[in-house]
Amino acid sequence: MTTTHTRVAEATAPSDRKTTYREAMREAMREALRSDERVFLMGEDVGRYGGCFGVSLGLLEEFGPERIRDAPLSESAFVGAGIGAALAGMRPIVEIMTVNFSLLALDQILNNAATLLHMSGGQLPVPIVIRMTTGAGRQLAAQHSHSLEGWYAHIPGLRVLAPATLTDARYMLAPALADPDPVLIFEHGSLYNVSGDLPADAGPVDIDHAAVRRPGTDVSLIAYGGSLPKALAAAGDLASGGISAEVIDLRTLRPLDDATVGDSVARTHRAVVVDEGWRTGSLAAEISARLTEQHFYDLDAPVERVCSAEVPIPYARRLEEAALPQVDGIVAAAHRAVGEPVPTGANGAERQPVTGRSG
Amino acid sequence: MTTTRSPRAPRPAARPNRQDAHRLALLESMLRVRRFEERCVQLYSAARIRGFMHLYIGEEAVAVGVNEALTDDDAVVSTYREHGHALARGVPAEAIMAEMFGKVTGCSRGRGGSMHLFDAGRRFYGGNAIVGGGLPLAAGLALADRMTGQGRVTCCFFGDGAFAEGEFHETANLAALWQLPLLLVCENNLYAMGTALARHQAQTDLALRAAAYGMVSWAVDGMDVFAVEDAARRAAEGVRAGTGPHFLEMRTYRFRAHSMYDSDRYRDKAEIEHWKERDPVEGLARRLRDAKELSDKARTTLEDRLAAEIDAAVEAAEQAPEEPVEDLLKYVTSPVEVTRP
Amino acid sequence: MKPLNDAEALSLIKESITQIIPDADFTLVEPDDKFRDVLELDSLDFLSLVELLSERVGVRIGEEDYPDLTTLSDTTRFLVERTGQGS
Amino acid sequence: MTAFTMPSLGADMDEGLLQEWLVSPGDRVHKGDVMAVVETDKAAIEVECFESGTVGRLLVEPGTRVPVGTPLALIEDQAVPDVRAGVSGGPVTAGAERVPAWSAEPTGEAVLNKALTRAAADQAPAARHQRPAPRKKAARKPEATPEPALAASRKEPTDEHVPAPPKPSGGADSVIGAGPLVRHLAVLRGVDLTTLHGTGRGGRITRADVEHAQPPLAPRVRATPYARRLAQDLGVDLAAVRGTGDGGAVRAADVRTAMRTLAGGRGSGPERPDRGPLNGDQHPDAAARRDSRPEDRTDTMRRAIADLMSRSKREIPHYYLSTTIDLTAADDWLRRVNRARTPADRLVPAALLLKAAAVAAREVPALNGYWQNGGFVPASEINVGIAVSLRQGGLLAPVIHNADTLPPDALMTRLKELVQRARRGRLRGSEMAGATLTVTSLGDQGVEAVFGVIHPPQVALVGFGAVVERPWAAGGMLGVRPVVTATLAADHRATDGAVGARYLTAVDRLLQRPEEL
Repeated sequence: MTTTHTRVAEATAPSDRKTTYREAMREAMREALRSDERVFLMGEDVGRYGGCFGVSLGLLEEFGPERIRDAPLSESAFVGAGIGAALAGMRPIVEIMTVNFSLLALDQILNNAATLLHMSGGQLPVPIVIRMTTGAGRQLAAQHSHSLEGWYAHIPGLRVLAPATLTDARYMLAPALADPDPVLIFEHGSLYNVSGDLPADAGPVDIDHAAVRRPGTDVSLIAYGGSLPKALAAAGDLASGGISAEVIDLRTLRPLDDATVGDSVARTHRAVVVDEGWRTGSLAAEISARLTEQHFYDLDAPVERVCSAEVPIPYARRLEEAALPQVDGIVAAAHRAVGEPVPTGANGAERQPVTGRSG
Repeated sequence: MTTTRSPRAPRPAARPNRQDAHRLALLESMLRVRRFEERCVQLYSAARIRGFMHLYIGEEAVAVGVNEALTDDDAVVSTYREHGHALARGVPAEAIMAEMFGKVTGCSRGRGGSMHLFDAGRRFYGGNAIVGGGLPLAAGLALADRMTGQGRVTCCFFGDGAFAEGEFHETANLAALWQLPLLLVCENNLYAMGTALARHQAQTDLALRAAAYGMVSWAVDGMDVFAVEDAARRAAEGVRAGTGPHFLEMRTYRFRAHSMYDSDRYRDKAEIEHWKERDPVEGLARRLRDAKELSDKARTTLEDRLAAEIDAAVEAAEQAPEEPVEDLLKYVTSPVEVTRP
Repeated sequence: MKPLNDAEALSLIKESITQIIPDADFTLVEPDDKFRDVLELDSLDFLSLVELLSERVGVRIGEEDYPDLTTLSDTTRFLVERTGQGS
Repeated sequence: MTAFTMPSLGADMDEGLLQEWLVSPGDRVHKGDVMAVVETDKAAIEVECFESGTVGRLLVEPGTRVPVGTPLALIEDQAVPDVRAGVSGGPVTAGAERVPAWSAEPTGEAVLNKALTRAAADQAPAARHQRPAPRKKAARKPEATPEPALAASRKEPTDEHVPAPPKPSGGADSVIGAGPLVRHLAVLRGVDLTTLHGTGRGGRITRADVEHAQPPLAPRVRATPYARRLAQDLGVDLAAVRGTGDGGAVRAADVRTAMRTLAGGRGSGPERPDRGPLNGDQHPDAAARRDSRPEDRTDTMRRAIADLMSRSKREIPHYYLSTTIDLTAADDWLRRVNRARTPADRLVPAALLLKAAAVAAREVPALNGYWQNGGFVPASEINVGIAVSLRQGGLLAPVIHNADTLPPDALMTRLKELVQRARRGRLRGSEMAGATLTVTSLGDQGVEAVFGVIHPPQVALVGFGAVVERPWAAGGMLGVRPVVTATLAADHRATDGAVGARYLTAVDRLLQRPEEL
């Protein structure tokens, strides 16, 4: 299952605006650059190249090289410079090509951005936004494909966002920039080409809450980012088998919205967490633990997790597919949670070692 | 770069007109740092101060001299050996002492300790305990100044150890590339913790290497507060004039251990004694006495005043309340809720 | 409301009671038995019955009428009379 | 030879359902041993025999309903040869077990009769508990107090009457000195025989030893947390629920199924006892009615009530007070209020009585709360449990939270909802939990006073009888007035009669000013 699922868009209305995730992101930046002169974009190849994934294409022409800054390949320096600029009153948007590269700036993100406010006793908020691509699915192999957002979600002092819909891609940036503290935005690489109509009424979104993307009653599929389309597809499959799955889009990975997730599970009594991170020590593990802490007596089945196999993401297509959470694996996990046999053909047994409970 | 001679700060032809009062002020500033830290040693030994504490004793001329070149609008980014920088910058001794006592009146509300002194009002961006970690930050502060057209200087202190860090080289490149108004002050005290410069740098002429990034860079006698002040003034002027980042290698020495106590097995006692002969504080005091600018009585008065100031700081720190545990999670994120749609 | 005859009224009563007590066994209830006792309708059940009956036949049943709703036969009579008056 | 018959286990019992045999043909039984489990309309009861001997033919299959007095099995006296094994029963000797000839080896290997083998197979985990602890084995060494019979049988190991306990050299699997029925009893009660010290002859464990033993905690039912919570809220005994989840785990759906069966499964089930006579012609006399599940279900709730009420009566020293209350004011007020209302909005007296009971509890907080750990813990809210009788029998007590704060209309609405949902088996968990005081009203059944049994750990139960017209003297005049008898059953550990009296007085006073309720 590597097909791109395009269910992220809401219902079509005549006045809807056709867009892609990439364009929505760019539009968000354009709006921010236009409306606040403190905002600038900095990163590798964000200017003349137009962004590694083309997100900032055309912005240099509109805003000039001072505000659309091509940075040397010095993740630590330009992320740290973003932090310093934020301290001095700017509102930088720093783009890191992929989450794997962000490790070169981890010192700045953790030891400075996330820490300065507390370490200074509240004197130094860091209003920076750091965007980066995450996730696999494009055969980019082990140094461009990992999903390390869970690591960042581990860090107090950061807000971690994972826009998964066109609306969120378009409207999460503004509240992120308005946040006085550092915000990391993880854009799943498989979403950039997702196209659809931006609902006419789409507007400012909040970055505090998860969203119920599809209501259901039997099991909660908890996903985010690149896994959301897969969870929605799985919910569709499950519906045809008579299982009503509720799909929760976490949206904000830190701080986690326990209430929305918990309310859902308190109703469905079963949870499947879909997370492209590795299972061990993952966000999925965190959510599972919280459900056990807060909703133990609501659970009618063990919490299921569908995560990536514990392997550096391989290049070969078949291997990469097998390493990632897929719709079939989610369907199989939901069936286990609901306590019904996995339908034959769902390939559940085969998937299990990779994405299933025993993996 | 083919030259092997490192660039040196030219002997200032036109020294600033140093008034007696200014010289005495420099002495007082250095003495404050010295006496403050000596008291810290006592308090640390009495377990009133805990954690890591890195003393600046021996290097006072650098902080005090550089600060002479900075205005209140400029910014300072420092290291974990930053009591001197903070005091020279004007952070009150009481706030620093309270911080080391872990009290709520501390300059970081007891959350930072010795290594993390902050004073946003004085644009003192602290106490960074990751070697080299403050450099990118300083570049960012400078970037903001450049983008907003403010004629401010961001001064970043770091040690010779940072020369081995990528963050120094990334920042030097970025700052030179973008011509940022950044004053890089390397406090070369010859040791990265216990590793001598020659044992951690292939080329020990640090100013030379900084020059390779295309910035103005000088090596300076860091034991002479006048030399430091002169170099810093020139460099700051250059930065303010928009000629990009400037680099100063301050050749200095710490008289005490890396952190409070160590065995000093990595350096000779004789070496320490040799450097102590060039003690910047006593050296200046001697010069002033010889020039009849500082009488013994005046020295005593000054010492008494500083002792009283430090006593008061300790007393206030002792009396100050601690942050209530209920406020543990304060300042993890900003308390001010932004208006969200 | 169109007037009810006895048979219609009785079947309406039984239907209504069945709605409240699904397994009500009318073979146990003689026409002049106090059906509340035999079928164990408590005051809430009885109120529901009054509610159902007044809705279905469209007549007001006041509390003062309750004594007329004691047995199946007098309830039947009550309904026939009330619906008759109304038309 | 005597017959073991369906016993009468109560005055109103005229038939019973044989649920399970606890013995097999050939088993030695002693007077007082449990032979079978019989299901009556009230409970499952273990029935014992009144003769000693050997179980002969079993005459009735499990699952069969038979009239009282029907022979269920034959008990042959000891001398009669066993028809099946072809060996004669041994003499009635305490401590001896009959052993089939094929297992005549005198080794220490456990010699179990068929019944025990079966029990062990059925109850594998419990049976494992029977592994004797070395210390106990030593304590029961027959050498210590050799008895002639035992010594003799050791000399003749091929004798068909092998003594028990067998040779002590038998190792870990040595049989404990206990007969099969005692063993079975131990299995049923979850008692580890190896932990018991036998008081019978030769250290043999007797039935009384097992009965007096503290059973270990009940084996944990495999159930999901939610199912466990739900079962508790709904008052469903988890052990009685069939799990359909992973590894037989009980899931919420299983609890709900069980609950529905309990609360609403009447339609297809057998008749209520009180309707029996009317349907007598449909009663097969002793015809096999194998499906005993409806009985099981009703029985579960019955047993839960039985346990709770027994506990209450065992632990709580009840005291009872009663007062008759003039309801004229309440009646007038209700009439006035209801006159203008459609039936859907009308109030019944019960709503007012409930409100008064709740408000009075506010005035007398010593009756509102729990007896816990040897002390009274007052509750911060007044949550009134409403005893609701189910049409198919049984009781539920859904809760109206903060009843004292609800106006009568709201109380009425809640009351209607709860009663309706209770009877449909649709109560929510929250509606079953947290009662701090229970009110029961049997007035609708026509009785004038109800003296209830307190619902532990609560400390009081308020009862209201029927609203009836009675001659009533007031101000020197005699008139006919609607009255109700309010009663209080209260825990004497928590309060004394004076407190209870204050409570009932408060209820009375409140009902005189219904407009203020």
